[in-house]
Amino acid sequence: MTNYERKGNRMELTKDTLLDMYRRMVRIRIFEEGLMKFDEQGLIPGTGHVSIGEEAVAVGATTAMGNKDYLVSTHRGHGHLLARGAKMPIILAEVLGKATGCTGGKGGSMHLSDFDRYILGTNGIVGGGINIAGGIGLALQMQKTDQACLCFFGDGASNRGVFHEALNLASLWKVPTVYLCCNNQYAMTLPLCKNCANQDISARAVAYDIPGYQVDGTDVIAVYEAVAAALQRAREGKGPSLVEVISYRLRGHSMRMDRMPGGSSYRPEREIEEWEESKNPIKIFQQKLKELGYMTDESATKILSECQKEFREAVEFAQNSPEPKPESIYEWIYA
Amino acid sequence: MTNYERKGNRMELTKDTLLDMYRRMVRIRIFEEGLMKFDEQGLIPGTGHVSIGEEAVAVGATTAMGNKDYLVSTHRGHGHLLARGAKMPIILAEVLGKATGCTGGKGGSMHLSDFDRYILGTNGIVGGGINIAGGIGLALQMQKTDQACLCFFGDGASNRGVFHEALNLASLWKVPTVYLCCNNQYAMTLPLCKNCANQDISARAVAYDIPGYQVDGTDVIAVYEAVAAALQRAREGKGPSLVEVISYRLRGHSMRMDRMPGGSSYRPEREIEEWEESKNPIKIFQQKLKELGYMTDESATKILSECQKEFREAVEFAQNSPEPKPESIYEWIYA
Amino acid sequence: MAERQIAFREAIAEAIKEEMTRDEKTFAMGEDMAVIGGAFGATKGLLEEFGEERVMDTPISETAIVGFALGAAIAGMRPIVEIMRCDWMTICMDEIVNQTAKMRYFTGGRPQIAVVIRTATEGGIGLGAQHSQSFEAWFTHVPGLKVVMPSTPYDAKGLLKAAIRDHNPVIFMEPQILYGASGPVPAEDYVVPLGKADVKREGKDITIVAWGGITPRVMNAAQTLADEGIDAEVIDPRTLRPLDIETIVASVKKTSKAVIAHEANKTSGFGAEVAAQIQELAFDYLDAPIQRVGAPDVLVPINRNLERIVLPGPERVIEAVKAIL
Amino acid sequence: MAERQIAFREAIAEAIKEEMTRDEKTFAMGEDMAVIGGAFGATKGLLEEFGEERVMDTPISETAIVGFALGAAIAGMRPIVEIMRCDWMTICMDEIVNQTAKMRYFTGGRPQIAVVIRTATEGGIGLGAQHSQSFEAWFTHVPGLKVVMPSTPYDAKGLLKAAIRDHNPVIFMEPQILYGASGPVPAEDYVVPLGKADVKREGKDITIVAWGGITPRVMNAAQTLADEGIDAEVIDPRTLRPLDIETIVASVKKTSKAVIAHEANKTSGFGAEVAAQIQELAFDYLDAPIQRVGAPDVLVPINRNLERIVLPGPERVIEAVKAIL
Ligand SMILES: Cc1ncc(C[n+]2csc(CCOP(=O)(O)OP(=O)(O)O)c2C)c(N)n1
Ligand SMILES: Cc1ncc(C[n+]2csc(CCOP(=O)(O)OP(=O)(O)O)c2C)c(N)n1
Ligand SMILES: [Mg+2]
Ligand SMILES: [Mg+2]
Repeated sequence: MTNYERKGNRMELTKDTLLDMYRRMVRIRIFEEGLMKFDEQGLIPGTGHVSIGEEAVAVGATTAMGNKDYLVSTHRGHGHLLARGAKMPIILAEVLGKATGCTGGKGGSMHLSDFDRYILGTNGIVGGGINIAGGIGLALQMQKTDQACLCFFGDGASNRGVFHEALNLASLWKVPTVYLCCNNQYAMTLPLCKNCANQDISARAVAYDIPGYQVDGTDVIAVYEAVAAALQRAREGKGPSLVEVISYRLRGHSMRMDRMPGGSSYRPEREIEEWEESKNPIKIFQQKLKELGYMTDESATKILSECQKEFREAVEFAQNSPEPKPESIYEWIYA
Repeated sequence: MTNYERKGNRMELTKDTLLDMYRRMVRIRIFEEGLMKFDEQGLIPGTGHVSIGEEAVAVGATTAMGNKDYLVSTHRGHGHLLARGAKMPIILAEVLGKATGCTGGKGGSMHLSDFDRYILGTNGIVGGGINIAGGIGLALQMQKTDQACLCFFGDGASNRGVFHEALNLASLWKVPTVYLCCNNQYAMTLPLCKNCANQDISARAVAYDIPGYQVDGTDVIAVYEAVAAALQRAREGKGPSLVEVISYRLRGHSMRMDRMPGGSSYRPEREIEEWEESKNPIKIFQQKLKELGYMTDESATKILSECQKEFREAVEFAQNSPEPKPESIYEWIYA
Repeated sequence: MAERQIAFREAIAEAIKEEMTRDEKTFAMGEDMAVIGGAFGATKGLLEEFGEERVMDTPISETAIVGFALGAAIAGMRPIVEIMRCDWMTICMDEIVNQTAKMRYFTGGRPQIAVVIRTATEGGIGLGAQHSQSFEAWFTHVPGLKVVMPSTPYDAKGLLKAAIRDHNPVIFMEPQILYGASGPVPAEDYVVPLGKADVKREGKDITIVAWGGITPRVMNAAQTLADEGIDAEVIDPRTLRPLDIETIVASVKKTSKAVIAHEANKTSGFGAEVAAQIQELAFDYLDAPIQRVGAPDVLVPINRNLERIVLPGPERVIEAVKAIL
Repeated sequence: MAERQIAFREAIAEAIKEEMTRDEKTFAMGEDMAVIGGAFGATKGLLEEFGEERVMDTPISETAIVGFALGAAIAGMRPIVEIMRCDWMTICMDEIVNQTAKMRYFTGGRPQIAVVIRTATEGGIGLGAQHSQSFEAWFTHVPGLKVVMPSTPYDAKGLLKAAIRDHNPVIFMEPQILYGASGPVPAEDYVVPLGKADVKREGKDITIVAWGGITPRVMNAAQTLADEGIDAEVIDPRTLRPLDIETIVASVKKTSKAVIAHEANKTSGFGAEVAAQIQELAFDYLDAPIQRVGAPDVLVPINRNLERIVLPGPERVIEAVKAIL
């Protein structure tokens, strides 16, 4: 059951905005491809979950956000943070466990945040942010601001009990939280058909009497529009929405699992190739921008190399950053 | 959203069955009214939750069950157990904390069971049985029997995360478990409108791609029919259903709360009176049986006095039963 | 002038009322705590005082209660939430342990996670094995949490006010058996600081450390012992994390003997931690093995006689004292 | 003849395979454990051997995994389920503590609740504060549960087989750091009984009690100590509930000194219970305060250096030993 209505005053996406969206998608891609290289060299403590192939979700959704809207992310959140403007060097330093990282090198990929930008951050517990985002919405409502909260979560997370408890309460209290399910069709190794009894996740909106949208996650503008409509509804005091974005992760579940023998045996090669070729959101968006006359091969290359440069600078920053001090283990446990 | 379809071979309810159903409703009423008297005398340890006004749910549903079907109950379960044939003296002894009770006097009203009758029993955790019932269904499926499992729970329980996790998994795996939500419109003090964002609980079936039924809980036959259809579906290997039964509890939340000052201030007197007068399921069914020519005032009185006698005998049994032995505290912790 | 006497439940309600008046960032939510003032009447009057916007009944969604509280704290509020019973903390342990307790760390020390989670704990009223547990030991194992468990109306009010003003998540455990117990509580504003033990009775022969609902029973036991010429010192840590071990150890150094009493199951109860610390820090002073009193490793039965056997009373404390005197 | 050497993860898989072959009432389910054989490869080959009907991947629904297992056990099955990591046991504590552990009691002792809940525990691989915790202390506080935590492939296989054959709920905790560790494991059927400690090294100068992933590190420490002339006895309880305190106390009576080492946070870790019992039962034999080694009360950081500082290693054990020698 899809209930996608284009409500709201669709903000005009200017050429500049569109190009910036493109740049942000490329930035994420470059960053995460770079991370995978670091990982191959054994330089990433623990693991990290890249979102290669899902950049349109992060960029489309965050473009719709207001300046002071909160963002709650998942374990797969580099893209969410970068798209929202978190500083690449700080994020990279954190993923590498350096003292200059946003969590002092103690949190890594699964515990990123940028409080100045209202980014609560990534979370190692699948679904861990869903209730939190409801509570942020509640606070915003109590504070009578016009801020809202955007909460990412996955298809896998949608089967945790917290999804149910949070969406019911958020709807009852009409808190300004938008729930964005990034349905990339796998939860670790579990395909959607073994994961969700009703594979149309947006249909669950019925249970909470809220609008449910289903959107093509390779179309950054479609994501933007759906999230913009949902955020506007939230700001109008009408409560939460459930936006389901259909996407696909082009890499393995995590860098750690990619290293495991058989760690990617759970899905057909062909499926991956198909998405890689015909549903790569960056390629699709580039094509669109060219059609609009906003982009040429040259300007695309220029953006690419600027992003690469940005990444190199981030690498330099992170690599030159000190290791955290031993006594830092005691920090931030208590206020 | 209601999706009530009368599927299945509707079992013919004979006069005898109908009269037996009536008797079972009266038996529950007498039992629980008796309990309340015991409680007034301070003879019930802890508390107990009576289901006065909801007898049609227990009786209608259990009438639809096969001999070896499992029953999973709630904190408000005396009626479920009695309707299913559990022995009144044993149940009463347990509620009073006597050694002859089904849990040796250690469990009380919230921990009743009758394993010989496949009654798993009551549970002090709201929603505690919902996953368990799914697991029972899974076992039955694995054992390739034609048994099914009926799981009661409340409108309050429907907002616990376990509801979501269990129904999704039960549907995915098509286990033969029927979920019966006894929507008595209050969860302790919380009215439905502050409890469920979508007050049509049966609509949640959509989220799990299963049938959802909504039934009048004052009509014992309607309950029977819906549950019979759902059980048949389960037995056919088609998986779970969600049956919502609209009812009302005519007494307070619990005997303990009834004792608290202000313990029943959360709902209007008039509402209670209205249900008491015009929606009392026993009165309604008696009327119906009379219309069918199956019952007279005399036979109704006879049934009533037989049930009263049964209760008196149960009281005698329970009161003459010994206190549990001190060393029994060590029993049943480990096998 | 006679001191004002109020019940434990009233002390709780007063503390919340005063702090909610003091700081408009505070609010309260939980199951059945607004309209009827809680299953134990400990939040009576709040709804009338502060209205539906700051005192909210929730559905039966324990993970949402804690998770929403955490989110609200992150965005600058100071929620006071209630999980009706400690037994059901099992449902929201992820929200408490993996999210609330760790969120300050995960955000590089930025927001204050000023969340108070109140809960009724322990047994004694015949409600059985899913309504009588006390998991203080679990929470004391979790860095990032503070754990408080008062045993008198005075402490309840003062500690709860301190907990609400604290900038960290606090698990505030209210022994259900005590809700009706009365005691002196000043009308003036006061706070009992977290992390300070209270010597409830001075004595020189033995140290008894006790917290929660058993504490008044321990005081009775101490009286009985006094009648027999045994002079027990009774210490209520009140806050279990951080634990005021200094006060306890100082006492043991004086008395050379220690008994620890709590109502929770003995094995891996918080008494184990207290015993382990005492023997570590006062080894050379100890004349006898530290005794622990706790429920035997069984479930709490509803039958009142059996319940009395399972939940430790003054006799058990006296027995433990005599075993090492 | 050289003994057969296999990895810890293989020992786990073998145990399950053998027991599933032995008893068709058993089945296995959990997240990602069928198709790829688990996040740590410890259930590899099961799906191929037993098919989808007995080896099932589940959605991310931890409460359903345990709750369904319990239901299935009630109806006569013997589920072996997996919660991918101990950290996430927080999510299904109600199902474990209030339902599974108590169901036999609540049904008057009727059904066998033969549920094994396997979980990867502890840290050491850089995954941070939500992926490195070990809550064995919590579970040992719960009547109705058994708690097992092996430290060698041999023990892992033998204990898991015993756990699967046991008629009670067993929490089976697998230190993630050990999955790749190899050790001798006979090809023949054997069982390591629950509740029996193992003296991993005999010694006369001091008793070190250790369990889980730290145990091999403790064995190294013992070797280092031996080189310095200190002869440590190392005891791995293997089962924490029920605890084989007799073996531990017998050793302490011999050595007069005890150190307890685990990886979990020190405060209210299970080491506290062991210390409390030792001082109670061997008070007169003790020459020095019992020392506990555990993680300091902080979160586990992902930075590898910091992680090494937080998670106790052999140096910390040696330090503790020397503190009381
Ligand atoms: C509560 C919990 N259960 C299991 C895991 C292990 N885990 C990490 S990511 C993941 C899959 C998540 O799937 P989904 O929500 O669809 O997000 P995706 O990885 O596809 O982006 C799992 C099972 C976890 N981190 N937390
Ligand atoms: C997990 C949990 N939360 C709260 C409670 C306290 N409690 C007992 S019954 C009840 C209301 C249940 O409402 P509902 O499910 O509608 O059943 P009803 O009592 O109306 O039959 C509550 C809140 C509990 N026992 N378990
Ligand atoms: Mg996914
Ligand atoms: Mg109800």
